[in-house]
Amino acid sequence: MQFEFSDEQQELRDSVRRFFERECPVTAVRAVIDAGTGYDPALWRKVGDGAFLATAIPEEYGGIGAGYLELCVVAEECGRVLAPLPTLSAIYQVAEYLMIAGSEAQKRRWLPRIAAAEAIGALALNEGVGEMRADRVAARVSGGRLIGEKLPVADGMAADFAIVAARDEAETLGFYLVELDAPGVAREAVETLDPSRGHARIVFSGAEAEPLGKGDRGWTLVEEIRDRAAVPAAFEQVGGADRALADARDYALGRYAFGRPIASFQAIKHMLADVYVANELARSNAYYGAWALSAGSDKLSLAAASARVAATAAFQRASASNIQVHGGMGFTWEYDCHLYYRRSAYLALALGGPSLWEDRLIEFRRAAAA
Amino acid sequence: MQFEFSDEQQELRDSVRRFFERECPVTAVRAVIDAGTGYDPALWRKVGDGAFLATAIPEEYGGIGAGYLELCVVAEECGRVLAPLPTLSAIYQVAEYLMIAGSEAQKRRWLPRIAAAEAIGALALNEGVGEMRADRVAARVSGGRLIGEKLPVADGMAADFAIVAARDEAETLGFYLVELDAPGVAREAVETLDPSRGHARIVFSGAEAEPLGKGDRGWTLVEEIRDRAAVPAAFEQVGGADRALADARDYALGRYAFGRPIASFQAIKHMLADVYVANELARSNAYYGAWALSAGSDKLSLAAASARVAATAAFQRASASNIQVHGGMGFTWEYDCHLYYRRSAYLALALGGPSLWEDRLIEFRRAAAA
Amino acid sequence: MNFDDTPEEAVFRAKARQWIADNAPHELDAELRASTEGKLRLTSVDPLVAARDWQRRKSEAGWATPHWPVEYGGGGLNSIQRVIWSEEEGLYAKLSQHFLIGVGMCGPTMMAWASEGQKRERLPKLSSGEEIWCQLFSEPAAGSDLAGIRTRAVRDGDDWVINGQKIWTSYAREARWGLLITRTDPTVAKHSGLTMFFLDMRSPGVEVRPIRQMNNEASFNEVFFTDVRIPDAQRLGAPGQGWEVALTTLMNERATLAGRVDTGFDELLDFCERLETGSNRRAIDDARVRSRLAQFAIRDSGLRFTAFRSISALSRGAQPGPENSIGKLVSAVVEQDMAQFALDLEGEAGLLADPALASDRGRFQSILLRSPSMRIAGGSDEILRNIIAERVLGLPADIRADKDVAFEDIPTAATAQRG
Amino acid sequence: MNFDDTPEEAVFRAKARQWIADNAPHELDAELRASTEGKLRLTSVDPLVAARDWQRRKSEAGWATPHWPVEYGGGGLNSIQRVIWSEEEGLYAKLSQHFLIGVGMCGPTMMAWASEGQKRERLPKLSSGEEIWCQLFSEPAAGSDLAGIRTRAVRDGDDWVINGQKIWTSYAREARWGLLITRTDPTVAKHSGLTMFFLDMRSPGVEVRPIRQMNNEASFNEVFFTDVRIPDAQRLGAPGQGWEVALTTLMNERATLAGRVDTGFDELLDFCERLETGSNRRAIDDARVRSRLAQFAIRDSGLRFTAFRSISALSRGAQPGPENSIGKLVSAVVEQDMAQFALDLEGEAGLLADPALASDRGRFQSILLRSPSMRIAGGSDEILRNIIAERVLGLPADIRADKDVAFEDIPTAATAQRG
Repeated sequence: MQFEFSDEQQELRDSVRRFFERECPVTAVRAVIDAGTGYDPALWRKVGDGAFLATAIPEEYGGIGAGYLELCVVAEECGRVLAPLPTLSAIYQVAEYLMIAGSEAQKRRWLPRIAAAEAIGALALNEGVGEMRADRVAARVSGGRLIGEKLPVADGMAADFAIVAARDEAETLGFYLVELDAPGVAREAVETLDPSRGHARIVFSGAEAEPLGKGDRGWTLVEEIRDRAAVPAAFEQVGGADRALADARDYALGRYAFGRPIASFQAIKHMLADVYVANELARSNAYYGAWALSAGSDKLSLAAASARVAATAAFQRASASNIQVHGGMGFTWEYDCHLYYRRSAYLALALGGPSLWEDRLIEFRRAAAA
Repeated sequence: MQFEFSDEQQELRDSVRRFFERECPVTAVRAVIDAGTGYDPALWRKVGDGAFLATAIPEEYGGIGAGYLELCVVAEECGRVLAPLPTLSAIYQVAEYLMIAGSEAQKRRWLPRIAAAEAIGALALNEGVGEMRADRVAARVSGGRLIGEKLPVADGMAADFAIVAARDEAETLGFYLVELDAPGVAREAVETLDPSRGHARIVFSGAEAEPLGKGDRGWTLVEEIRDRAAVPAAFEQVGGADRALADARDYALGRYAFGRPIASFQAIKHMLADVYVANELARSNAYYGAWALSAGSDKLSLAAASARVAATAAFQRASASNIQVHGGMGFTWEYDCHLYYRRSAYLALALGGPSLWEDRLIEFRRAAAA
Repeated sequence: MNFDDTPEEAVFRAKARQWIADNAPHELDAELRASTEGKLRLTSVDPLVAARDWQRRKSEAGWATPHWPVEYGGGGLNSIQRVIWSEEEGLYAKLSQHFLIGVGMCGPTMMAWASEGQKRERLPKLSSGEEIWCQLFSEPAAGSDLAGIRTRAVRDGDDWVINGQKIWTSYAREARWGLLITRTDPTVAKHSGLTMFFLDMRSPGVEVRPIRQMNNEASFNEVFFTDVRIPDAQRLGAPGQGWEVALTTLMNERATLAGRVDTGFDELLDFCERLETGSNRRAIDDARVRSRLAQFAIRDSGLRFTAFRSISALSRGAQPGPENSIGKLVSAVVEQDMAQFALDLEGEAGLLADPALASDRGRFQSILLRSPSMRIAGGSDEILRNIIAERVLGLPADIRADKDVAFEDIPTAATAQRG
Repeated sequence: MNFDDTPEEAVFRAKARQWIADNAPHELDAELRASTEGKLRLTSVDPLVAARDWQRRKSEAGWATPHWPVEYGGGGLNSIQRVIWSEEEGLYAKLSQHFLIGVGMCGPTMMAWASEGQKRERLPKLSSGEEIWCQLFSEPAAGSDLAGIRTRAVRDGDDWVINGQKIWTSYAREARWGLLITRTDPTVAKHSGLTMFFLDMRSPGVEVRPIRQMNNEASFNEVFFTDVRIPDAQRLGAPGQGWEVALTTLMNERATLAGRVDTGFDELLDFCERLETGSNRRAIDDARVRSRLAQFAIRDSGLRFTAFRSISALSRGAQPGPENSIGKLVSAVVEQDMAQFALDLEGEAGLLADPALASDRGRFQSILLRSPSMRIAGGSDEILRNIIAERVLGLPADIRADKDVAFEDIPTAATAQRG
C-alpha cells in the first residue's frame, strides 16, 4: 500500500504548478470573463503543447498514456488557478466517450486533436432545469439528422464537435457525434454563475449526426463516464478549496482590526480550522477516487461519489469562508474571492448536483457492504 | 396583536418558578433517579394542591379552566427545573383524550383526579422500535378484554390507568381505558435515557378494557392530541434549553484557563451566542404554538410542528453545548449537565422524533400556502 | 397572547388597506413580485422615480414614517399600527429601499442629537423622500472595528475641514445628506476622539465612486473627502462625543435590520412544489427535500415571530436591544443555504444566471451571489455573535490590544511590517 | 498510489492472518462484535484477564508493539506492516484498550527520555501487558490549559516529594506505573517550572478514586498524592524541562488518537438497512436517510483515508504532526450526530437504554451518552481547532493573559473573586 502520489507524480505536480503560475495568473481568468469567450484559447494551446491534459489518452491516439493519477495531479492544479479551460467537457468526459465507446475511426480522428488541444469536444446532455436523467432526453435523430435543443452545454461555444444524447426512430437512447460548424446547428452563449467556464444553448435543426461507435450503449454509459469524470473534477475542487483557504489565511494575517491581526481571533481561527478539516477529508476521499480510477477498481462508483460529495462541500465552504474572512472586500468584483465562489458553484452543479451524488454514494456503499 | 404573555400570565410564571425553585431543586430530580421511581410523588401532590397543571382542565371537571396559555407557562417552568412529573402523559395527553373523546362519565371519573394529582393516566400506544403509526398497533380487544404488549409506556409504572390503542374483532382501531392495578396487567420498569421520567413495559393478558367515549375515533385522534401535546412539550424544551444556556454561561464566567475566564474566548462566546439564537427561535415558534392552541386556530398543526422541530433542535444543542463548556466536569455524573442532555433526548423522542415532525411541518406549511 | 387583530386594530387595518387599494402603483405589481428582496427589477419606469413617487404619496397621507411625530413628517402611529401598515403595504415596501437608511438610522439620530430647527428643516424632507440620506461610517481600515476610523476633521473658524475616505456607503450617489463620523483627536483613546456631523453631499471636495460588487451591482460606494468644509452648526453632539452619537445610529440600525426578516422561504417552498423530478413527482415529494425545508421553515417562522415579540415589547415601551442582532445573523446564512439547496435541485441548469433562461427568472442564482454580502454588511456574522455574547449574555469583551492606547499608537498592519 | 498490497505486503498479511487464525480468542467473537468501540462487553470472562492474555500472546510472537525495537519488546515492523497487522487483528483490537496509553503515549515518552537501563527494564513489561501505565497530566484547574498544573514536587535528598491531585486519569486503578508531570518552580513562567517523572503507582501516599461518568461508567479517576516520594532517578528530562517531555507524550497522543478512526458508520448503515418503516420499506429507502448517511459516509471514509495518507507519510520517514488532530475532532461529533439520528429513526422506543430491550442492544443509546466525553477528553474540540489553526495553518496564538507572568501571579477564579 502507498496512499500518496509517487515522487515522479509530485515532480509533475511541481512543474504543472509552475506552468500555471506563469501562464494562468488570475488576470488571465479575468480576461476570459471580460471578453466573454468562456475559455482561454492561448492557454489551451500551451496546455496542448505540454500535453498536460493528455496524460490519460493512449500514445497510439496522440496522448501520453501515463494514466489517470497524472490526470488527477494536473486537475488539482487547474482547480487551484481557476484555469479557464474545457477540462470537464473535452478531457474528463468527451475523450472518455471516445475511448470507451467510439469506433476506431472516431478515436483516430478526434483523440489526437483533443490531446494536442487542436479540437474541443462538448457533451450535450442537458435539456433544461432538473436532474440529468434518461427520460429527460427529448432530442431526436431521424435519417441521420438531429433535431432538438440542449441547454446548458459546457464549452458549447468553444467546441468543434459535440457528443449529443438523442433518441432514434425506435425511441432508443443513443449518442451521436455532431460537428458544430455544420449546417443545422445554431448556438449562443448563455450567462452562467461562472463565466470563466463558458456554456451555450445549442439548437439542432437537422444537423448531421454520426452514431458514436456501434451506438448500442444506453444511459449506463453516461453514468460510467460521469463516475470517471467525477474524480478529476473532485481534484479541481480540492485545488480550488486549498487556494481559497490559503488566500483567507494570508488576508487574515495581514488585516488588522482592534489593534491585532484578525487571524488572532478564535472566530477566524476556528472557521479556517474547519475549512482545513473539510479540505483534508475531501483530499483523502479524492485520493481514493484517483486510485480506484487508475486501478480500474470495481469500487470506482463508490469512490467517485465519495470524492465528489466531500469535494463539493469542501470547496463551497472554503470559498464562502474566504469571502467572510475578507469582510467587505470579499464581495467586491475587484478582489478574487468571488471567482472561487463562482467556480465552486459551477463545479458543484457540473456532472449533477450534490443530492444526485449523495444518493449514488449510499447506493454503492450499500453494495460494498453487502 | 399582542405576541407576549399577559401581565397575569407573567405573574403566574414568577410564582410557579418560585414554587419549583423551592420544591424541585436538582437534588429532588437526582433522588427520583436514584430511587428508580420514575417520578416524584410528593412533588406531584404539591403540584396537585396548587393545581398548576390543571389550568386547561375545565372547572366542571375539577380544573382551573384558565386555558392553554397558562399551561404553557407552567410547562416552561417544569422544563427549566427538569421536573420529574408525568406531564407529557397525564396532563398534555391523557387529560386531552378524556376531554376530547371521553364519555361524560369517564370525564367525571378521571379528570378531577388528574387535576388534583390523585391519579395518573398513561398513554399506551407504542409497540416497540419504529415511528408511531396506526399499522403498528397489534394489541387486540375482544369481548371487552385486552391482549397485547406496549413498550415503552411513559409513566407506565406510576399510572393508575392507561389509554390503550388496540384493534377490535373487526380490525377497527380504537382507544380503551384500562385500570393498571386490575388483573391481566403485568408491568415492569424499563431503563431509558432519562430515568427522571419513568417508562414501563406493560403486558395485557385479558385485562378489562372500556372503550373511550363512543370509541369511534381512529388514528386521527392520536394526531390531533399529539399536536396539542407538542406545544407544552416544546415549552418544556424551551425552559430546559434556557437553563442549560444559563448554566453554561455561569460556568464559563467562573472557570479560568490561561489566566482568564473561558467566557472571554470567542470559541465559547460564539458557541453560546448560537445557542441563544436557537433558543430564541424556538421560543418564538413555541409562542405561536401557544397562541394557536389557546385560540383553537386551524393553524395548530403547523404551529405545533414548528414549535416542536425548533425546540427539539434548540434543547439538544443547548444541552450538548453546556457539557462542552463544562469540559471534563461536564460528563461526570456529579455535575448536572447530563441531566439536561438526557432530558433533551427524552423530549426529542417523546411524541415521535424530529423527522416525523419535520414531515408534518412541511405538510401543513404547504396547506397554509395553498 | 393574541395573534389576531383587536377590533381597533382591525379598523385601522381596513383603513390602511383601503388607502393602499386607492393609491398604490398597482401597475408595477408584476415587476415588484419578480423582484427579490433588495433588488428592484423595474424596467417600465426608473426605479428611483417610482420609489420617490410612492414615498411622496405615502408622505402626503402620513404613511411615510408612520411612527414619527407629526411635526417631523410622521403619522404618529404606535408600533403595532406600524406593523399592520407594513403588512398591508406588502409588495410596495420593496419601493422603500432608497429611504431605509434615512428613515431607519439617520432620522432617529437627528431626532436625538440635532437642534429643533434642524429637525424641522431636514426630517420632513427625509420622510417624504425629497432628500435621501446616507451613512458615512465605515472606512477601508475600519469595518468591524468601526471606532478605528481615520477620516480627519480639523476645526477652522466656524467650520470643520474634512479629509479622508469612507467606504460601503449605500446610496451615496443619490444622497443629498450624509451622517459623517470623523476623528478629531488622534492623541486620545480611540473611542474618545470622534466627532459626528451631518454633511451636504453636494459640498465641494466630496467625490463618490461606486464599488462594483461580485454580483455586478453597485449598491455601495467609496466617498472621498478633500478639504471639505462643514459648518460647526452641523455637528451632532460635542466634539469627542461622536461614538455616543454613533451608538444611537447603530441601535436603530439593528432595529431596522431586525424588521427585514423575509427569508424568501415561501418562494423556495413554491419552487419545490413546482419542480418536476420525475413522472408525477415533484421535488416536494422527496423526503430529503421536506427535511431540509423544515429546517429552513423554523428559521423563517422563528424570525417572523421573534420580530412580533420585539414589536410587542416596543409597544409596551421597551427599547430596541442587542437581541435584534438575531435577524440578520440567521437570515443571511439561511438565504445562502436555501440558494445552494435550490440550485442543487435544478441540476446543471442551476448554473444558468440569465433571468430569461434560468428557472424562476434566476431568483436563486441571484441570491447565491448576493447572500455573501448580507453576511458582512451591517455587522458581520462574527460581530453579531460577539454582540449577542457580550450585550445579551453578559460575557466578557475580547481581550483588547487597543485598550488605553492613544489612537495613533494602536498597532496596524503598517506598524507590524515596520516593527 | 496503490491501495492494494504489494507482493511482499501480501505475504506479510497472509502470515499475520494465519497467526491470528491460530491464536486469537475466537470464543469471544460474538461478545466482541457486540462491543461498541471503547466499551468492552464481555461477560463470559473478566475483561482485564482476557485483555492481558491476548496482549501476552501477541507479545510472545512479536505482535504486541510491532513497530517498537525488538530490544524493548517490539516486533521491528514498518508502519505499513503495522497497518496490515491492525486490519488483520480487527475485532481483537478491542481487547487492547487497557494498553493504549502505555503503548501509545507513555512508552514513546520513556523511549525518548528514560535511561537505557530503565527502558530495557520497563518497556518489555509495558509491551507484554504485564505492567499497565497511566498518564498523570490533567488537574481540576488545568484541563485544556495543561501547563497550568499545580501538583508540587519538592526535592528532598535523592527523592522528590509530591503533593497534589490529578484527574481524568484512565486506568489509574489498574496501572502499575504512571507518567507524572509536576510543578517544581512556581516563581517562573508557567511552562518553565515543570518537571516530569515516572511513578510507581503502589508508592505510599497515592490514592485513586474512580469518577462516575454520565453514562454510569468510570473510565477515569482522580489520583491524590500525599507526601509521595519518587527517586530522582525516575525523573525524565532536567528539572524545569517537563513541558518539553510532555510535548513528546502529546505528539504521540495525537498519533494514537488519529489511528482510532472507526466512526461506527457501517453499523449505522446496517441498522438503516434493517429498520422497517412501513410495509416493505426500510429506513434506507428514505431519501432523507440516504442524504444524512452520505454526509456521515464522507467523514467516515475521509478519516480512514486520511489515516492511510498519514501512514504512507510515516513510512517515508515523516513525524506524526498536528494535522492528526483531525481524527478525533471529526469522529467525536460525527458519532454524536449519528447516535441522535439513529434514535430519531427508532421513534419513542429510541429512549430504551436497556440492552435487552433496545434496538441493536442499545448501541446508539450508549454512543449518545459516551460521545460528549469524546469531544472533550484528549483535547476538546476547541483546543484541537486551535492546534490546527496555529500549528498547521500558522495563525497567531490567542492573546495570552498569562504570558511572561510568574505562575503564582497568573489570574485565577480565586484571585478574580478577591480582586
